[in-house]
Amino acid sequence: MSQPIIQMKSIEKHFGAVIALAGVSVDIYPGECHCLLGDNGAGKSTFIKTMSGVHKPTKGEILFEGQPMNFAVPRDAMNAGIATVHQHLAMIPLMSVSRNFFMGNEPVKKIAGIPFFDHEYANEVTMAEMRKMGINLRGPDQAVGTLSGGERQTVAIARAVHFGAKVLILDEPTSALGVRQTSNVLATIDKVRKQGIAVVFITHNVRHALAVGDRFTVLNRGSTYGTATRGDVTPEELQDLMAGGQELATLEGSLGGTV
Amino acid sequence: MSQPIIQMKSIEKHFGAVIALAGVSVDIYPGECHCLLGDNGAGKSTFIKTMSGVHKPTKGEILFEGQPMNFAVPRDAMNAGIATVHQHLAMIPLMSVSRNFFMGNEPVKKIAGIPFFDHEYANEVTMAEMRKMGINLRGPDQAVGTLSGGERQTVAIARAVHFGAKVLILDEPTSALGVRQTSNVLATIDKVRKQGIAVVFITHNVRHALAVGDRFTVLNRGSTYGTATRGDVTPEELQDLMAGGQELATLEGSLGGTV
Amino acid sequence: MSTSTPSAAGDERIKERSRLRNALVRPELGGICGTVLVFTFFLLTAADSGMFSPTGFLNWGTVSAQFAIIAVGACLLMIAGEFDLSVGSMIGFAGMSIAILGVTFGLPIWLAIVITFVLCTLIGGLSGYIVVKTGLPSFIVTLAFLFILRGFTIFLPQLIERKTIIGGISDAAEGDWLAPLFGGKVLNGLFVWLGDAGLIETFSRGSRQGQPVVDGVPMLVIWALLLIIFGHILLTRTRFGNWIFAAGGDAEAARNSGVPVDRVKILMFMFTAFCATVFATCQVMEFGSAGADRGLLKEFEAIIAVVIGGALLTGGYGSVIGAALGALIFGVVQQGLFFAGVESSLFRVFLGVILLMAVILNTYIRRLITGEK
Amino acid sequence: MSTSTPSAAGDERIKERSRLRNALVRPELGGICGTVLVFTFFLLTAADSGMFSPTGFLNWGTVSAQFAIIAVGACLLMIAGEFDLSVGSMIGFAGMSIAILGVTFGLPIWLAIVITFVLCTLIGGLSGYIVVKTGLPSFIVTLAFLFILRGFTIFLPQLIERKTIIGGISDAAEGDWLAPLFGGKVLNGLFVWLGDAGLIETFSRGSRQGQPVVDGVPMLVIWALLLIIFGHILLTRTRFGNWIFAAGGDAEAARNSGVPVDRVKILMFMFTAFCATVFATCQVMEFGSAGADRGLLKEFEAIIAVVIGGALLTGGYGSVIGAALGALIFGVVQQGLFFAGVESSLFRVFLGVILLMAVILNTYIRRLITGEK
Amino acid sequence: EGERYVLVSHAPDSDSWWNTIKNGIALAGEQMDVEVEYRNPPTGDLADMARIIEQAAASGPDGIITTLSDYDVLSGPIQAAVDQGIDVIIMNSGTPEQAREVGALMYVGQPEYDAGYAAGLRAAGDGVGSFLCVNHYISSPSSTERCQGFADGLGIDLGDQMIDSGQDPAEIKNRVLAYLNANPDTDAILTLGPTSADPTLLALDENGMAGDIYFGTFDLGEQIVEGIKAGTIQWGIDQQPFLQAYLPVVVLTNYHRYGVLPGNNINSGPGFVTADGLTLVEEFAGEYR
Ligand SMILES: Nc1ncnc2c1ncn2[C@@H]1O[C@H](COP(=O)(O)OP(=O)(O)OP(=O)(O)O)[C@@H](O)[C@H]1O
Ligand SMILES: Nc1ncnc2c1ncn2[C@@H]1O[C@H](COP(=O)(O)OP(=O)(O)OP(=O)(O)O)[C@@H](O)[C@H]1O
Ligand SMILES: [Mg+2]
Ligand SMILES: [Mg+2]
Repeated sequence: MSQPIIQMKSIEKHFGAVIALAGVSVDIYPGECHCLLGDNGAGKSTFIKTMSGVHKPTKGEILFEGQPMNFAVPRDAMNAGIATVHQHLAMIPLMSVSRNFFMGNEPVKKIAGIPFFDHEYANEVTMAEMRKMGINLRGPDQAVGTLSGGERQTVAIARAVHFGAKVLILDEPTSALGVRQTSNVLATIDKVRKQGIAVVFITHNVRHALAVGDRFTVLNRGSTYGTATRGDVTPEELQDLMAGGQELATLEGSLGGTV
Repeated sequence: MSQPIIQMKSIEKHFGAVIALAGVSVDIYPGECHCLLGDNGAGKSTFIKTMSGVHKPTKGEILFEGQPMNFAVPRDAMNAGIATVHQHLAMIPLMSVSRNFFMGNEPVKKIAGIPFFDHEYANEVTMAEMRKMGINLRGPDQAVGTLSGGERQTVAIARAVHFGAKVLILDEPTSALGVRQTSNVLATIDKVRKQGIAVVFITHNVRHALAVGDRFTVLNRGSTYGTATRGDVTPEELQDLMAGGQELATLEGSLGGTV
Repeated sequence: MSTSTPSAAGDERIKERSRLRNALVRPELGGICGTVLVFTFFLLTAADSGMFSPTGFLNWGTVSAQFAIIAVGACLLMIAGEFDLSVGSMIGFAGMSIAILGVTFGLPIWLAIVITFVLCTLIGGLSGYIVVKTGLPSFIVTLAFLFILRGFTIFLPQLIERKTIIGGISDAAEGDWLAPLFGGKVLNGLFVWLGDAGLIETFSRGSRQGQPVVDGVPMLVIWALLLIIFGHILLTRTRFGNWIFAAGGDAEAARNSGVPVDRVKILMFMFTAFCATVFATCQVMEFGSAGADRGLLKEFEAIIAVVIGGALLTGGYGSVIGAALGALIFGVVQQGLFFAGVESSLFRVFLGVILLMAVILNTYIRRLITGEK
Repeated sequence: MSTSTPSAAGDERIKERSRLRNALVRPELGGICGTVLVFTFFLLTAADSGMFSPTGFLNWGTVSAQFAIIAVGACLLMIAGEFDLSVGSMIGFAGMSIAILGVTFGLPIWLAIVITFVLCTLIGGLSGYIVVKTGLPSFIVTLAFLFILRGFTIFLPQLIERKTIIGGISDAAEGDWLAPLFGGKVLNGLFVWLGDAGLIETFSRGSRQGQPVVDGVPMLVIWALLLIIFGHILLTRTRFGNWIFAAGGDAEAARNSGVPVDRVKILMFMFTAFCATVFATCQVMEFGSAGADRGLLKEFEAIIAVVIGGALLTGGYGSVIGAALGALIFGVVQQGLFFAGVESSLFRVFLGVILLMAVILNTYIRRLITGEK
Repeated sequence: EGERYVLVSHAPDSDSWWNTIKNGIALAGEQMDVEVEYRNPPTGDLADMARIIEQAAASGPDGIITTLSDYDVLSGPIQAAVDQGIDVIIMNSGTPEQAREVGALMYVGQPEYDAGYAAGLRAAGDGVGSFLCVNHYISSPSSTERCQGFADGLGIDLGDQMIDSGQDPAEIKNRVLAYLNANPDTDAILTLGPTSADPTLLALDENGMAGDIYFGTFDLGEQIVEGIKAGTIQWGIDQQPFLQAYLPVVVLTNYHRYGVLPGNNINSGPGFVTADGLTLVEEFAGEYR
């Protein structure tokens, strides 16, 4: 493997009295799908938020392409090539799909030296990208509020991919999705990874993780159990790790193996 | 099988220009876990909302224990014994756990003929029920906002079970949960079903459905593909149905079988 | 580190917190701190101005009681997730209604009062009904009622009586059985005794020489206390109180859990209107006249008292005791500045600054309690 | 029924909707309907009252322009998810600041104006900063500023000049280069020509005999038009406009997407203060004096105009054109009732009713557009 | 016949004193058989009042009767109306000189500062050395002028003796009480109208200073009249608002019908109303007095 694109070194993050991360180190390589697994409240979302510039770590160092990275705001991370689809959707229901698609990355056309929002370009790109993802909009000015949850999720991913991210972070993108939508998202992840983009994929579903993951990092209560590589770990081991090493409730007979 | 506890007959539900349900019929029997499956936007949530008195069906008839049921408000359904844990949590973050637990079912103690909220009783019951579910609260007056997502979900289910429901409706209770929490919820469903309570369980995860389901109804775009019984249907068939009979995106090699 | 209980108790991820701190941290804490601060301040700066003599006491006590009466209504309504900008106009309207019915139409005062109470609570219910049915923000709906009610309060007496102040209510109320419930004073005997015993001062000149300077507790204060107690018990000790919190915390969730949210909200609008009417009736009975300009800006004062008292503007959180303390702070500051001899137009500046500080403190306390982020 | 495209286009689950209906349904529709209705009404009832004569036109035009100036600021701020109750106090404060600086301290008027603009936008920025940093609702923070600014507006001139009104600004502004930008009139030549041609009336006596009754378009109107155009372009045609929508629609989501939400909100607070200052400066330059009571309740009027114009009180949705139409409706109704000879105390009743109807209509339209539930 | 006159005031809707004006103009309209209208800025904002004068001018009445509470703000619109050929009479506030400057036919009223000054002289004669001015309408310049005039009449500095009492009766009452408590050696109280006088009466009742402290007030109202009768209030300055509204209509109508015009301004006040001769005042207080 080449040089890691992001190195997270002993990241700590405290919120007032809550210690959400107690020193987590992870390296992310280009072209890999790195799965971040763990219990509820393990600190996964917090961890990727320090990566995408939303939170500043309380302690620890982040290197991006070998350079210490000091992102003050999400915008900086974005400009550097880190795109994030957050767990709680980053879409605004009252705004049109095309405005949402370009939110924070508005295309600009200069007229008489003044930069205007290039609506034509934005609309075209949005329609095209949505069509690629299999979503036929009524028009680019359709409000996101009229889309279903799955469709919104897809818009968010399409947006992240479109802006040429070097790192794509997906926080539980499949949790609310139907079977078909899930399968679409997984296929997209696969496609993106093949383009040499690093994907960080958070999920509670072992099978989703195994389907696309190259390496697996399990967080537990703010610290990490270490990273395993595909093939080195069986689904059962992984599932045990994800549950925080605690015993799972057993269902009479019916449910063996992975949940 | 005995007499169905709820019979839904050709239920239709329109929201303005949107036809969310176009005639769905389902029977629910006591002691069974009835899985409701289907794509995003298929109408699952809408369907169970007509069952629990949140929406009035535009057309169609609902029989509860053989009687036509005419629930004007959710309270009526609750009193009749239909408890629902909605997809978007029915918990209020700013309120204490014990107030949330008894919300809408407050225990009352008469002092001088005036009915007062019986806080002592409420606190005791809440602590006990939470302990049963494996959650140790700081105190009954801890705000729900300080609980994790999984813990909140568990409170909601514990509440529904506690109030002696004849029918327990769970709308995607596991979608945001970690492996251990999920396994807890599935075990709870199993336990509840064994007590002769009818469980209606909505999920996007075929494996969760297969783990506890007795019968499976698949909704697609507002209408139903019919109901299958456990053993009559293979996981692959079910998954195909859930995806609305459309082809799934294929992932190179890695992802066979169920998602 | 326990292996079977993952959360809260003994969670290694929660830093230690002292017991004292947990005991102190309650919704009313901001109000309590504010009250202590304000009293300390005035004890230091205005102790010799008569602010803490019996009359001084009665003075800011009455003003605070006035604020408290409307603050209780506004508080419960705010916890239920709505607020009412029409309180001030409602006060004007209610007073005018009593005056027109009692003086112009010559109804017995008790009947005028009863009709007014029914009418005003119905109007409150109507704005609640509109809010609940249309889903519009209460800011807009009650803003409309602010204008509509004030318009009628000015227009009607002008039309009927050719006046905008209607007096003569004291005469009309003479001998009425209901009127003293709002305009009278109680415990007169006690104060006369105190005066005779030399425990409180007596008048040294003027028409009432020899009488005690304070001759009773105004019914206004009694009403305020009653409403505070009622509101507090309703909110914390009854099932309905739980519904109020639930309706304001998340109406959708509450509805799904079987709480009759619409009913709760409409009832709270009616209760707010009821409180405004109590305010208006006490005022009319005390001053013997109703004017078209009564109650101006009272809606803001009620909201300010409630917010100083720690309630959350967006609903679902707050306490009646807090609101009452907010009213007390408001009243003491307002009157205290006079006692302290501060230029009176600076009162507004003080009020704004206190409001800001109180609300920042309260936010901090609330986050500690609810784990809000 | 297509098998590969599950959504929207050709979805059998969406009932048919006509094209016309889709074309009509825009945020401004409510405002457009309202405008048509209001003009029809007054054309029918007050056509012969001089309301549609040149002077009448100028009259309600100026009043509407006044509303529009503050409505543009309030509109953008509301779309960005906040609102400002201190607009009215800011108007009073800005006017007083110009008067004190220019008359009492004798600074050149242009300097007084510039300093006032800087000062007021900074104060607007400060309230924005507090809102953004503390996460408090803007209702509370700006309510505090409402009191603080009004307090200073009454206190300062009393302290300095022992008056609550300061005049003499016209004299001080004589020959100033900046003052005519706010207080002057343009297109004088056109109107003189129109008057000479007999197309509009001329004065029949006095010092201005023979001059046209309308001698130009007040700069106030020009400012209103400029601000409307600026606001509209900013909102719909620029990247910053997208940020305004995003900040108001969901601040958290916008922040995660890299929108500098805090900056956007603070800038919008500053813009609102800027608009209020434009309003105040025009007023002071036109009338030559500043009073402590200027701008009372203007914050409500701005919010009402914006809401009538279809913006969503909770942010993320609205249009500047709509707000401008709202201001027009407001101005025409207010002045039109005078022309129609309606009892003026009923104006408030009308205003309340119009507000309610407009907001219900707008909610309906918005739901059609955004698919909100 | 059928002439139309518009009266524009600077008072907010809710100011009860203006009621007498409305009644006066209505009665004059009835008696002279002319059409009369009353207009005011709802919030009392003088800039809004300027617009109303412009509006009134645009509606082409035969005459406008208006107050001139701020010369700077109102002179422009009034002058424009005059130049359009509309006859204007200034009432209530402003001065005769200002009325002449804007081209009005005449001035009917009571110059506020002068009235306050006269009251101050009278009080000085009665041995007053300190006072409390209860200003319920602090933001209006004419209210402040009354207090200022009174202080100047007494020959003392106004200083902190004017309080911003607000308009809520309970607050006015308690603020007066608070002030008197903190400054017990205050000699006199001056209130500016029924809004502040009524609660002040109650306040004095309550602290026992009624009848003991020197109490003067501007403008009449039912309770003020009773206070004068009871001896609690020494005098009320009656500017006879009825005349301020009634006379201009009569003057204008006769001017338009027969071309006759009084040669002088009319001072409707200040008239000091004292305990003598109160019966008529009592009967019509708040309506025509
Ligand atoms: N802004 C915040 N302020 C205070 N505490 C926070 C904040 N954000 C997260 N936490 C706390 O930090 C811990 C980790 O939260 P986080 O959201 O990272 O978990 P997660 O692994 O993403 O869980 P889930 O699988 O449920 O999404 C939790 O205890 C949470 O309550
Ligand atoms: N209150 C409502 N008003 C208008 N449309 C609605 C409303 N509720 C649901 N819908 C629409 O009805 C359809 C069915 O929605 P529903 O929430 O029942 O789907 P679901 O099967 O629960 O989907 P998911 O798996 O994403 O939860 C969707 O198109 C949705 O947009
Ligand atoms: Mg998470
Ligand atoms: Mg659903």
